[in-house]
Formats: sequence, structure tokens, C-alpha cells
Amino acid sequence: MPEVSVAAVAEAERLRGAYRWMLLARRLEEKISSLYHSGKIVGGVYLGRGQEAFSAALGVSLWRGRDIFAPLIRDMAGRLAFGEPLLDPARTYLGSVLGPMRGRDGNIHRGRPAEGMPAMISHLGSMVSVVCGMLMARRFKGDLEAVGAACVGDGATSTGAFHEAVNLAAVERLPLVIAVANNQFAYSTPTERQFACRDLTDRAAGYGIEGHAVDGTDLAECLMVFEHAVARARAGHGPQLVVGTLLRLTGHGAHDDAAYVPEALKRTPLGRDCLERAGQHLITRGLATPEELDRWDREVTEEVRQAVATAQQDPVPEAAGETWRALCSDLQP
Amino acid sequence: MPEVSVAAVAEAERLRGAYRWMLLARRLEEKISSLYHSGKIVGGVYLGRGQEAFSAALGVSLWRGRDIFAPLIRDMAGRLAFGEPLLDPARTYLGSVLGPMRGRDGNIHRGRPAEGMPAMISHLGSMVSVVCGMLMARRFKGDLEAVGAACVGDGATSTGAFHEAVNLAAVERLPLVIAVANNQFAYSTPTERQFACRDLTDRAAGYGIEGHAVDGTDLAECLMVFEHAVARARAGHGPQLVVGTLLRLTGHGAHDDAAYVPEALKRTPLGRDCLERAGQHLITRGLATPEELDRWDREVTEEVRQAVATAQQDPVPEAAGETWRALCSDLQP
Amino acid sequence: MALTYLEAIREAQHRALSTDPSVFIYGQDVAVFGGAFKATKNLSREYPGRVLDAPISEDAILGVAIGAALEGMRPIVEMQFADFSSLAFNQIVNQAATHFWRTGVPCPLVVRLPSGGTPGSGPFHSQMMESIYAHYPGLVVLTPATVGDAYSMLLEAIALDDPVIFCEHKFLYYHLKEEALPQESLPVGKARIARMGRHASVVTYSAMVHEALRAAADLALEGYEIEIIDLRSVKPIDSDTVLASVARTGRLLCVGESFPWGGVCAEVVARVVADGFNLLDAPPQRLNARDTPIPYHPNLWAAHRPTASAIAESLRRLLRF
Amino acid sequence: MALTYLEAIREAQHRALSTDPSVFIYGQDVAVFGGAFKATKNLSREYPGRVLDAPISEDAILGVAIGAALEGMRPIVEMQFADFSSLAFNQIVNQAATHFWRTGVPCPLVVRLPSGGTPGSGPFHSQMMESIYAHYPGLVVLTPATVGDAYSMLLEAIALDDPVIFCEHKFLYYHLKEEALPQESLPVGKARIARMGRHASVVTYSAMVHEALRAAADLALEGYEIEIIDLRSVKPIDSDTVLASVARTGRLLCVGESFPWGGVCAEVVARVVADGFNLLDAPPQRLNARDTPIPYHPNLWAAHRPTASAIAESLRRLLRF
Ligand SMILES: Cc1ncc(C[n+]2csc(CCOP(=O)(O)OP(=O)(O)O)c2C)c(N)n1
Ligand SMILES: Cc1ncc(C[n+]2csc(CCOP(=O)(O)OP(=O)(O)O)c2C)c(N)n1
Ligand SMILES: [Mg+2]
Ligand SMILES: [Mg+2]
Repeated sequence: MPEVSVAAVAEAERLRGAYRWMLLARRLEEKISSLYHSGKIVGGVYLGRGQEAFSAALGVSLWRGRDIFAPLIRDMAGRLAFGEPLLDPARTYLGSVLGPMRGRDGNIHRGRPAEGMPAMISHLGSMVSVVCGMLMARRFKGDLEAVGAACVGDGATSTGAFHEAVNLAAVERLPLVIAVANNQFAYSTPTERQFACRDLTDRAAGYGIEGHAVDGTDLAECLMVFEHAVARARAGHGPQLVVGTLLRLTGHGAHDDAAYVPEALKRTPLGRDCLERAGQHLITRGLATPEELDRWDREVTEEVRQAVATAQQDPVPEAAGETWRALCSDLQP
Repeated sequence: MPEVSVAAVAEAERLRGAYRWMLLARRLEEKISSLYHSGKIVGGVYLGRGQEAFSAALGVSLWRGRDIFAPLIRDMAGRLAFGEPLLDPARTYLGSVLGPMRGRDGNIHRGRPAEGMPAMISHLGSMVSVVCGMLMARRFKGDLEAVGAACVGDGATSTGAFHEAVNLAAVERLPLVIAVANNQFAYSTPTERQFACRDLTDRAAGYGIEGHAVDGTDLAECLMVFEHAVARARAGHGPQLVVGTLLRLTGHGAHDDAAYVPEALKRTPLGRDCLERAGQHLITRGLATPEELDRWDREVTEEVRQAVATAQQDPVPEAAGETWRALCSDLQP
Repeated sequence: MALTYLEAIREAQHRALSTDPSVFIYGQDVAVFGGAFKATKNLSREYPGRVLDAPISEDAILGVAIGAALEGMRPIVEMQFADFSSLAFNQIVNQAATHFWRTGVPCPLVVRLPSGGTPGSGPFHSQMMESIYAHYPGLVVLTPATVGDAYSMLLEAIALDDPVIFCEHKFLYYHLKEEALPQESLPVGKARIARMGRHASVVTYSAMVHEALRAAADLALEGYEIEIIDLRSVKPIDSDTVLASVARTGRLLCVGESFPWGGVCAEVVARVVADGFNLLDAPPQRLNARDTPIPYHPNLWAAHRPTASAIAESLRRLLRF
Repeated sequence: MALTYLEAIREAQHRALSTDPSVFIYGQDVAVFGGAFKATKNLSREYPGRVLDAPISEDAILGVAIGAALEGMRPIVEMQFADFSSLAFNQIVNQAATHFWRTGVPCPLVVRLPSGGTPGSGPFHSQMMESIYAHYPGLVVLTPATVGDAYSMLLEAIALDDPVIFCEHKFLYYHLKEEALPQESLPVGKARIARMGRHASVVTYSAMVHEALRAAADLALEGYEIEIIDLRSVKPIDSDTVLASVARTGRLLCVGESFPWGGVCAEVVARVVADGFNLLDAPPQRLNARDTPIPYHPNLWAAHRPTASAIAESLRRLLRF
């Protein structure tokens, strides 16, 4: 058996680990999608198919339980990698009252803000400044090590909220990683109707921050870039803008057939499936065997089955049990 | 008498013309400031001292009556150069009911939107997208020649409104000139608490538009850059970001002594008075004599005196004459 | 050939584009895609260059509409959901609403807000915002409850010289059908008697009109004739029609889907008691959604907003008084 | 050593910073400059690193406050003028207000809004926004009218676990003085009887309390005893105190400086008639600002907002009824 360096072992483990999260996210979302089409899901369904590499790479690059991760609508892989319990998505999508939002809010809006994962509001761009505030709080409290990551899409970069937050993060030199998944579309709107710059990383200089471009379909590259960006942020080099180029391999939501995505675009390198590529990569580099991948697949499929089965047994919210109070103090409105 | 080219004559005329607008603005604002301190002005006073070259150069670069000019709080010079009647500021500051806003709104908020000069609201950054809309209207109506200019300060570049508008202008490839007067402060806040980029022109690439840096204290340079930018916009090259570097040679408002501006900064080249420099330039290049400048000074001072005297005789708004209706249609609220 | 409420909205835009060259449509995904709800389906093909996709920039979208309006255009803005207009709030209330009064130059534009709750939509895709916008001077705020009104009021909104907030209700988009578009219609600013009655008046608007009608049908079985007033426009409010109804019935219940504090119902009650105090035989009542964000789970949502049975319950209490 | 309303606000922040390490102040020009109105004067020197200048980014400023609050801090945000909070509207009503209800994690922050009209300030530096924020579930909205309340309510606001919109009135900043800060005070959520009376009740808040007191003094000369209720907090509203007053006087006038459509006055009237209809001897009335933007010229401004004489006039009509 040839000698392998510690670094190589660690890298192999990271790749294998990230791949497994990608696989879990893919299988979970496939299940949610099929439940949606049979009318079993409460609320809307937005999937991350094609974006698992980019998302999982970010998730595994952060310190669970220490860092901050603000996912967006296509970050199932990153959420799971960062430590979200599998039951959280299962419960929210199936309308269980035991999910983290107790039926009050749902699906992509779920979060565990006390554990470093804010619960997004729908208004795109709005979470970036919230992560800034969390990081400022850490700094006030003397924690100079924590990194915060905020995920957005290409479309969200057009929001005023995004701009204000990134600029503010630059002024405060916050350890913020801004992960932009440029999946070529915002709902049906192609990037040429969204911005006119050559590449979204061109924005970095305008904020005075560091920018990184990455092929979002390539897990190994995503891991490398995010690990680097997180390390730079942690080391005090200020906000890091990471732009991943990829294609949304699904409709905007489960209701959308994405007929507006040109066939030709799907056949470009952008259209490659990051999960398949990552699997190939593991096999080609000898980091996993095809049998292993198959076994993982069976394992995660079973994990998904169990989580969904549990959530399906859960009680649903009942109006009678609601307090109908929005205030946390005991003031009487 | 040596032969001079047509271009040289035209350039001389532009310099002389712009200088005269600067002088008029300076004298008018000095008058308003002294009226303010004797309690004769209605509302707040924000002055453009030190910014006349940058502002006037933009004003004279536009086509009066055809183009669009959206001034901000320090653009007295540009307004006058673009064609605002001197009585408009005199009347608004003195609370005449005959001013363009009829006492309903005042001072820096005055405008003549039907004549290409929108009336600003206070919320910084909000006017840029309004100019975009005006330009889109022109395009809809088949006018492909008009240019629109929107003025902002360094501070306003941090607003979401600014970002959304510039990005949208780039997507629509609008003939928009964005004039950023970087006067080193937003009220008391220095630029290092406002943004972290090396230079605000670094933002241009991030929007995919053309950017131009200019010494805002140098009239000749401002003229050259704005004429170039306006011509580029008019020729279909899309939005042009022009950043003028200068210093606000006054408080934020007439109520502010600007004690927070370091003395050392005032002694840098940024602190040079653009009006004096422009006068020197005219004399040195033989484009005007000291006597001519003195004569202009007497002339504009007299113009100011007359405008103020007229405005002071004007009737003031009376509540009894108000319709107290905000709707323009005859719907009864 | 029955037409839905949503199709009526599309038809009105179609007609406006075809008859007035100054009309254009601006919003996210409105062009080729035809809008998130398909309210602009095919319009970009039929009117090339006049139905434009916007970036995700609600503030700038409104700024563009305002600027274009000042230059004589008549923009129709589609917000993808009413809830996202919170990001255009400043441009709407401070720029569009104040413009005519400040400058004498009108600012004719329409902001279409897909409003209101549907099951599973949650706190950020269910809001009613009419009470917020109606608070501000200079805006007209419309809340059509029928297919015919969706059509005729949208056409009127486009023709008005004032900025109009057009609150269309998503719950009615596909549910509500009518056989044909109206030839005639009440003008904006006039309320409609949706059902005549004499024991109590329900004043309401938008989707709640239909809940109220169902409640009235229930109470008819109990021998009560409930009059239902559909406000149609919440700014201006047609106080005359409301007062005339209260004069007939002596009892008032005002029903709204928005949050309970302030808003349309409070305004209607305050007007009625100021000008029609002596017409009342019982304390006027309000029924609104609960004072929490709008829940995502349908079980909670159904208990959050007023429903036919909650309205009927309120009416029974009011009638017992 | 008399203290102004503004100094009381500064003192409250001073005390909060000194007693609670989780408090910090964020806003434009609040640090070395001490704020546009000097409400944070010297605080950045006394509490280095805890009073921070923000860029002109109202949305992000609120986002920062929310994020910091979620992590256990207690941010105080100063808006330079209440009017500019329109740009933080989304973060306030959709993020801060909904957070506890959605997630169970509190979001304790205070947004200080320098509010209300002063002569010559015009449409964008004069607004009252309490009616907008109070509409949304999840917010507490305070409107102190006295030096003592400015102090004690701000301290209470900072200590509350809910997001608080603190509407301080610019017209009172320098005008209003008191000899000392209060040792005790009414809790947030309780209204105050600012003047006892028996012929009519004026329910009001913020700067209008003082106009109403002047009107009451005038009417006293005419033999009428007017009771003045200072709401102090407009969300929650202390309906009990209001109803008790109406029970004593039988007549209600509600006065507010904000726009007339909806809002605090409509809410108060709607509550009183729903729960205290039989207490009323006359139709309850409202007096608000006019339904136009706020005029810049002092002549127009004085006629736009309610004044002591306009209140007295309304009261005379109410008393004649
Ligand atoms: C401010 C705002 N405007 C509009 C929407 C409606 N909306 C939801 S997702 C979406 C497209 C987002 O595109 P992008 O940011 O590229 O993310 P992607 O869906 O491609 O992952 C839009 C317009 C929203 N959520 N927020
Ligand atoms: C959105 C918004 N926030 C705050 C203010 C208050 N304000 C008025 S002028 C000003 C400073 C503006 O600085 P800058 O843009 O650099 O322009 P300058 O005054 O230097 O010309 C501020 C903060 C405002 N008008 N708009
Ligand atoms: Mg996208
Ligand atoms: Mg500046």
C-alpha cells in the first residue's frame, strides 16, 4: 500500500464527506418532489438540484456549532452539511408541528437561529445584513474567530439589501463569506436581464473585498475555493465574495417546468450534474469505489425514508393550541 | 492677433461660461447663507461651496431643454447652468408662493420635472432610478438622443436605491451619467466609514459600465471628462460613472461648523477652492482678464441682489388659499 | 367562455396596451414567462418591447415607473407578490404619492399587488397591504372582489392620473369565474351593494366579500337578511353608501383580511360613528385577521383569517345585541 | 439643572450603556458627531467601540441590529429622521416583527425615530410613522410626550425582549424641560391622565398632548373641564384607561399628528365604540393632520397639523352636540 500524506487523507475525507451530504440532499429533495407531486407537501417546494456541490462545499468548510450559515432556497446540501438535523426539513415540508417553525413558517424558511442558522425571510438579499449583525455581535462579545456565510443567487445581487450589506461588511471588515450561486436564472429571468458585468466577481473590487470565481459543478474546486475563502475570512482579511457558476437543473419551484431554459445551454459544461461529476471524481481518483457510492446511496435513501416516515406520523398544528401572540414580552396588545 | 482654431474658441467659451455659472452659484449661496444667519430663510440650507466646478461642468455638458438633469443638495451651479431660472432658488429659499413648489416643498427639493429637472425627495439615492425611468420613457417615445444625469454624493453610493438603479441602467444600457461628488464626508461620516474600495470608480466594472475619475477642483478637467462621458452616453455606450474627488468647503448644512473635518485635510490639494483655481486658469491661459472676472463678479452679484429683492416682495403661501388635496383626479377621499 | 379573475386582469392589460401607446408593463418575469401567476401571458409577444423583465430591484422598478410616468407614460408595475412591495415602499409613499401635490406634475402609474392569503403561502406571500398604502395622501387604493371589477377597475386605474395601488387577491385568481366581461361598471370610488338586507350591514372588500356572502347565506337560513357592501376602493372610501346601508340596518360589522390594528376596518368604523352615530342600534364591530404574522400551515392559516363561519358568528353576536 | 426631552433620551442611552454590556448604538453620524440632533453626544467617547457610525444604508442598519439582537445584544438604532425608516421598513415589519413568532427566538432592539413636524422641515423630515408600524404584529410602538417618559420609556424599551419603535418628537427636543428625571414611572402599555376633566376626553399622544393641554386650558376659561389622556404607547393601546375616561366624560375626541386615514385615532375610536358604545353621549370625533404631504412653508405647516386652537374648536363642536 503506497504511503499517503495526512493532508491527502484529510482532503479525501472532506471530498467523501461532502459527496455524502450532496447525495443525502439529492435523495431527500427527490423524495420531497415526488411527495409534492402526489399532493402531500404543505407549501411550496424549491429544489437545489445541480447546486449541491457548491452548497455542500460551503457547509463543510464552516465550523459546525461555532460559525454562522445563512442558507437560501437551494441550500439543502449546505444545511445538512452544516448540521441541520434531517428531521427539520422532513418535518417542515410535511407540516409537522414538531419542526423548528412549529407550522408557523415553513420549508425553505426554516432555521435554527440560536444555533447559527438564521431562518430566512422571503425578501431576497435581506439575510446578508442579518449575518453581518450576528458577526458584529460575536465581535462585541470577543469572539474574533467565527465566520459567517450568507448564500444568495444571481438574482439577489440586484437587490439594494444585498449591496448595502456587502458594503457594510467591507467597511466593518467582517469575516463574512458571500456565496453567490449563479445558476443563470432568477426564476425565468436570464442573467443578461439581471446584470451587465462580465462576471459577478467584478463586483468585489467595487466593495474593496476579495473575490473568487469557481466552477460550481466541480466539487473538488468548490471545496478548495470555499476552504480558502473561509480561512481568509477567519484570518481577518475581510469579506470574501465567492461566485459559483452552474445551472439550475430543475424548475424554479416544483411547479415550474423551466421551459424557458434553452436546450443548448443545458448541453454546455454548465449543465453537468455536480453529483455525477463528484462521484466520478471520487472513483477516478481512487477515493471511493463504485460499490461504496452505491452503499451510501442505499444508506441515505433509508435515512430519508425514515425521516419522512417519522414526520408523517407527527402531529400537525392545531389552531386551538395556538397562543396567537406575536409579542414575546407579556404586554397586552 | 494669433490664429485660433474653432475648437479652441469653443473650449474657451465653455470654460468662460462654466466659470460664470460657478460664480453665480457661489454668490447666490453666499447671499442665502447670510440671509440664513439673519433668520430670513425658510427651511434648511445646504451649500455647494467647493463643488461648483464639478456641478457646473456637468450642467453645461448637457443639452438644455432636451436632456435630463437630476441635481442633489450641492448642485446650485449645475442647476443654473442647466437652465434653472435664478428666481427659482431665490423664491424657494425665501418662502415665496411663486416658486416652482409654491411653498409646499422647499429649497433643495425644488425642481421642474416637466422641463427635465426632477424635484428630489430627501431619501438619498432615490432619484437615480427616476432618471432611468425618464430615459426609458424617452426611448419608448423614440427619442434616442437624450441623456440623463443623476447627481449623488459619496454617502449616497451606500444606498440600496443607488445600487438597484445603476445596475438597472446597465442592464437597459441607458444613456445615464451618474455624477458622484466624493467630497470626503457624508454629513460627519468620513469615506472610510462609508466604503472600503480604493476608489469609487472601481464600482464601474462591477456594473459593466464605463467609469471616469476626475479632480473635482479642476474645472477644465471636469469639463473634459463630463463632455466625454455625456458624449459616450449619447452615442449608445451605456451608463457612465463619473467620480469627482474634492472637499466640501462648508458644513453639511448652514447650521454645521464641520469641526470634524481635519485641518490637515483642508490643506491637501483636495481643499483647493475650485472657483479660485478656475479663475486663475482662465487668466493664466489668457482666456479672460482679471478685470473681466471682476466685472462678472459685479454682474452676478447684482443678478443675485435683484432675484432676492424680487423674491422678498413676493407673496407668501397662505393656508386659506390651499386646496389641501393630494390627488390630481377628482376622486373624493 | 367563462373568464377567471386572473384572466380579467390579463384582458384589461391587453386592452390598455392595445388602446394606449403610453402603457407599458414592468416587473419580474412578466415578459416571456408571463408573470409568476401568468397575468401577463403572451402580452410580450403581442406587444414587443412594451412588456419588460426587471431585475430583482423593487425600489428601482418603482423609480423607473415614476420617472416614466413623469414623462407621460402610463406604466403598470407587477410586484411578484404584494409582500415584496415593502421594498418599494419608499418610492411609493414618498415619491409617487407626493409628486403631484409637490410639483403639480401628475404621476400616473399602477402597481399591481398580488395580495392575500392562500393555504401554505406563509408570512411573506400572503399579505394584504391596502391599509398601509391607504394611510398615505396621494394614493388611490383599489381592492376588486369580482371578475368584472378586476377588469373595469384595472382599466380605470390605468386611465387615472394618480398613482394607484391595485390590490388583486390571489385566492380569487382561479376560483372566481364570470361568463363575460362587463359592458358597464361602477366608477372607482363607489361601493357596491353585493347583497341587500335589513338586519345588519357587513362592510368588506376583496376576498372577504365572498366569505361574507357565504355567511349571509347561512344567516338567511336563520331568518336574518344581511346586507353586504363591497367597498371596491378603500381609498377613497365611499362613506355615503356605507352610511346609507347602516341607516337601513342599524348594525355594522366591518370585515378585513389584514392585521387588526388600524387599517380599513378602523377607518370605516370611525367614519360611521362620526357621521352616523344615531343610525346605530348596536356597537359597530370589526373582524380582522389575528394579530400575528400569517401562518404557513393551512390549519393555522384557516384560523388566522376571517372565514364565513367566523363572520357568521360575529354577526350572530351583533344581532343579539 | 433642568433637563430637556432630548437630554433625557441621551441620559437613558447613557444609563443603558453603563448598566448593560449588551447595549450598543448604531446609526448615521452617531459616534464622534453625536447624532444629527446630538442625542448621542459624547457617548462614543465614554463607551468606545459601542457607538458606531453606519453607512447610509437603512436596510442594512436594521439587518445588523436584528442579527446582533438574535445573538443576545440589545442594539439601539438611531434613524437620522423617522422618514428615512421607510427604507428599513422591510427589515422592521418582516424580519424584526415576525422573528419571535416564527422561531421562538426573541429579537430585542430599539429603533429611535426622530419624528414629527417642525416649521420649515417639509414632507420628508416631519413624518409620524407610528400608525404604520403599529399595524404590524410583533412590534411595540412608543410615543413619549414628556421628558420623564422619554427617559423611562426608552430604558424600558431597551430592556424589553420585543422590537420597539421609539417615536420621539423633534418638536419637543429642546422645548420641553423638566427639573429632574423620574424616580418612578408608569410601565409601558399604560396610558396617563395628563389632565383630569369631566366634560370630554381627548385621547392623544406625543407632541399633540401639549397642544391638547393648551386647548384644555382655553376651554377651562369657558367653563369646560377637559380630560386629556396621553396614550404613551400606541401599540399596545391601554383601552382600559381610555374607556374609563370616556365613562367619566361621555365624549371623545382623538387627536393625532399623522395623516388622517386609519392609524391611531381610527383604532382608538373603533375600540371605544366596540366596547364602550353606551358610554358615549355624542359621536366620537377624530382630529388629524390634513390628507396631504406635510408642507414645508411654516404658514402651511401650521394649518396642516392639529394645533391647540383647532383642538379647542373641535372640542367646542363636540361639547355642543
Ligand atoms: C425582493 C424579492 N423580490 C422578488 C422575490 C420573488 N422571487 C423569489 S425567488 C426569485 C428568483 C431568485 O433568483 P436568484 O436570486 O437567482 O436565486 P435562484 O432562485 O436562482 O436560486 C424571485 C424573483 C423575492 N423573493 N424577493
Ligand atoms: C436614505 C437617507 N438616509 C439619511 C439621510 C440624511 N442625510 C441627508 S444628507 C446626508 C449625508 C449625505 O452625504 P453624501 O451623499 O456624501 O452627500 P454630501 O452631503 O456630502 O453632498 C445624510 C445622511 C437621507 N437624506 N437619506
Ligand atoms: Mg439564480
Ligand atoms: Mg459627501
